[in-house]
Amino acid sequence: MSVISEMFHNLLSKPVTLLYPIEKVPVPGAFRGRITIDDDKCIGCSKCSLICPAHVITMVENEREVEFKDKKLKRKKKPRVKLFKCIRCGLCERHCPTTPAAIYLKSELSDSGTDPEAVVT
Amino acid sequence: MPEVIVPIGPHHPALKEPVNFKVIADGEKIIRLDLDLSYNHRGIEKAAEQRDFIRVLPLIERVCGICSHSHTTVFAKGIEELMQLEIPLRAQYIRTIIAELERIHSHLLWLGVAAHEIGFNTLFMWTWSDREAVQDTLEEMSGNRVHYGMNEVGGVRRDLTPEQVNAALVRLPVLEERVKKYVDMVNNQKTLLVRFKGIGKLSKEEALKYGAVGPTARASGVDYDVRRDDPYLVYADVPWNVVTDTNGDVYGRTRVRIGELMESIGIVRYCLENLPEGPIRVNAPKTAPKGEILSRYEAPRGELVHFIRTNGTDKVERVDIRTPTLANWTSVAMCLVNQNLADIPVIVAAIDPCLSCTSRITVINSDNKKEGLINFDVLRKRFRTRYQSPERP
Amino acid sequence: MIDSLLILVYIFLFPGFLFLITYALILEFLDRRIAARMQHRVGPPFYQPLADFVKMLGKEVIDPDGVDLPVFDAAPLIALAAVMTAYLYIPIFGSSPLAFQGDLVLVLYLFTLPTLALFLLGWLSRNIFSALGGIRAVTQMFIYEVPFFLALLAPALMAGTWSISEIMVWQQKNMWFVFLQPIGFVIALIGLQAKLERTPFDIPEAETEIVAGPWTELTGRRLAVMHLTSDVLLVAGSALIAAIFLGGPTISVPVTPIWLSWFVGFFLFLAKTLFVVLILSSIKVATGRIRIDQLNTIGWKYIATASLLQVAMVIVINYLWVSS
Amino acid sequence: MIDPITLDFVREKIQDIGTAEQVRSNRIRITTTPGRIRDVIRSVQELLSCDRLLTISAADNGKTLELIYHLTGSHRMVVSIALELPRDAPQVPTTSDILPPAGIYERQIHDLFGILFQGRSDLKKIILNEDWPENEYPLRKDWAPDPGTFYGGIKGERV
Repeated sequence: MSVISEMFHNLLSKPVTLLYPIEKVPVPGAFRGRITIDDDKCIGCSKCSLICPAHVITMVENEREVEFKDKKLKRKKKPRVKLFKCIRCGLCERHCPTTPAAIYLKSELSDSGTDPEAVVT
Repeated sequence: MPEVIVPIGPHHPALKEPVNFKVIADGEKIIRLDLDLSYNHRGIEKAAEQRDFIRVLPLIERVCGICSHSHTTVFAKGIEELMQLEIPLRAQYIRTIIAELERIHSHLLWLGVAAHEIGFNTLFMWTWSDREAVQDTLEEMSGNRVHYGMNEVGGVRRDLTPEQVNAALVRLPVLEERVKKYVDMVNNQKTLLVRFKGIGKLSKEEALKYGAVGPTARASGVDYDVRRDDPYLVYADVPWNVVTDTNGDVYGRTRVRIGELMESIGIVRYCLENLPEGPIRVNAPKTAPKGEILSRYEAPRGELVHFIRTNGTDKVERVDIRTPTLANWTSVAMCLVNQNLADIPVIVAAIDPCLSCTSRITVINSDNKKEGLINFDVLRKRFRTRYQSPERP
Repeated sequence: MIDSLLILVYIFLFPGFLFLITYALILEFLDRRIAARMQHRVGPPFYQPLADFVKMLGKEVIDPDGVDLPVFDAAPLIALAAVMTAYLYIPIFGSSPLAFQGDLVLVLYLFTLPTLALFLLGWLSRNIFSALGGIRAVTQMFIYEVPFFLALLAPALMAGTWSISEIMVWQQKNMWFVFLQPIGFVIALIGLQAKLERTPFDIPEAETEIVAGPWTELTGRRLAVMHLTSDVLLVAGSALIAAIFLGGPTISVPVTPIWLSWFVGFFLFLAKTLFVVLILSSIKVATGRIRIDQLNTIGWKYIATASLLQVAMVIVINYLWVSS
Repeated sequence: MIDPITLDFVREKIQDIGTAEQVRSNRIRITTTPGRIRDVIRSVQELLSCDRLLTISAADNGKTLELIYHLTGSHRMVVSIALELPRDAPQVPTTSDILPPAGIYERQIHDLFGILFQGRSDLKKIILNEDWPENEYPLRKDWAPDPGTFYGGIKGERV
């Protein structure tokens, strides 16, 4: 009667459920969460906007002096991501020439919503 | 009682996915069955023809939520073979680990849903809480619980750090002991036995004749398993064996799936312990040469087949996805005839249907009774007159 | 005058309807919480049943097309009224003031009304699922009703009376019936679990097969009242089994001052009904739903014969006892 | 597990019906004409002991429509039977009576490619919803989705 014994064992032990709003959900290090752009490393090569399968990265005008492979170069464009359309596949991070990638997925929960204007620059 | 048409679906609490059974029942006995599936056909095969090899993988992955890694692996394996690309051994090991972890969590999910179908919610709660251990491992390794995005043409996108390997190895014994408890529970829990034994019987000849695949076929003694018949990745040199059963009913399928659970845990432990060093991917060329291939894979639900044809460009010319559940529909319809109405959810759940994969309609042995189908505009018009007409508040 | 006032208070206020409804909600909470903890979950907060009841009362009442509305509204109320009146004959403190010779039969008859109301609702709501659910409810009733009555008839035979309160008094003098007739106790529990349509026997309301059976078309206040009926039936049923098999609100040694015995009696009533509910919810957690034809075979082959055996044993013991 | 069948064993079995070549270690591809598909399948079933139909895949290579039947058996080899069909009126005799699972795949190919399978009673819509316009076959190369008929219009311009 392993079901009965298991039941009464559970009755006495603490329930397994994680009370979400009170206790925080443990997010592992490699979690592909919110998309973020590291402004002073991005060289504006627009590889990420070409590769994005969901077409959510657009390049916007943005002049900036940036240092890339110990060479100074002047960047003209910068990616802008529609936060709630991003499917967090991480292809942009994979194909970004800068190391570590200028556009990457932070390992914290990316909140959800429907507002199309929410962008991450 | 006269023949009664009982529509079970398309939005039915038993099946969490849109399938519609128009069951013609006499009292509790089922006489005939119309199966109506294709409620979320998304035209993935047409869309896949417009994406290059890097961008097509996230799309192919979304054919199904539970067996997403299966689809990307079978596709990537096919393309790599067309390109004559040899991916590093470590990448093959990582792919096998993720594949087998996906099989474990898919079978645990199925065990819970099957128990829920017969109202035994306790096992549903327990199996799904144990499944969390597998989900956490997958989340640590691949960064996401559902779409792992591990695969890429030419290898694997993320490496396994020693901590991840140890964390996974620590969880396996706990999981193994829990699965042993389920084995003993399934074998002698009375209500489970009464509702599983002898239901939806499929003999070996019928299973072969109606083309059943995966655990559904193996439960009737059909000894087919792509991992051993057409070995891919590292299944050739990992010590494991195919689990088959002879009694061919829902109970047999449960035993086969739990047996496979134990085998998968063994495979994952073997792969984790002797994970070879080395690179995890190779730079794949942009385009694939002209050619076609039939790439086969053993998904948790059965044999998954991708027919891929490339024409020298960087896009695939045709990908024909035949999912395991699609192959199982004929056999499940055969099992259902003259069974009890109360057993439909159990028998259908026994083939572990993954509707988002299969999105096809099958009409089985429906005689020529004319069936009027309401099309969308008529439905919309009828809705407008019925609910918004003036005399009705 | 005072006496009739006291009776009114007894019926409406303390051990009567007001207490009954609150205790029904509390027992539903306990049942759901214990079942949840056994499934390793947290379970609902204590005010959940009350919140459900109030919310359901507020929800919009959808009248299905072409349904005989007066009967559709009346059926849940009749069921609730029947179960509440049945509760009055069950001893809470000491023997209940309204007891009369034969109230056991009345209580058992009133307990069957909710199932008939469910069948009526199912049949009336012109929906294939609820019609099937209604038919299943009635077939299930035929199966468990006979053993359930026999299981409760045996103690009455042994105590030689038809009134629940006198059976309770009899048990105070001699042993509790749970030790004298253990088979009867088990069958009564199974019968109550089937009457309440809980998991091994929730065939009429099989969530995964026929949506919600007779409950499908119930919305708003009808659903609230019907849900309350099943809670009150849980209280009344477990109180009945506690009274007949576990000696009700009395203990073998008589307690001298009258008000202390009431107080102890009330506490014992709570404890025993809780014990019965604990058994019912662990049965609910431990089993899956069986099919209607399997229930038929099990019901008639094993449970019915066991209850007949029990009654035969009682008759034999009575005969020996009387002759000695 | 009986020994895998070799190429010349297959060639010798089906000399007159079609030509065979070894595509991969365990794949053999037979090309034949639509008219003779039924007896090729019967001979593959009996002579080459293939008892299971993996799938029927269809492809449109611009000029003609192709149908490929993939069968396998206890010998663990996959025998694929390929045939070509003209674009305008693609017709092929049905094989769902010999291979029951073929019923599903034929219905699916009929919907998406418009290949008519003769000798079938119920060739109703299988994939597409009820009010999909007649003889519009989405998976053909020359068919492009026309945004006008999207349900609820196009969901915002994809920039």
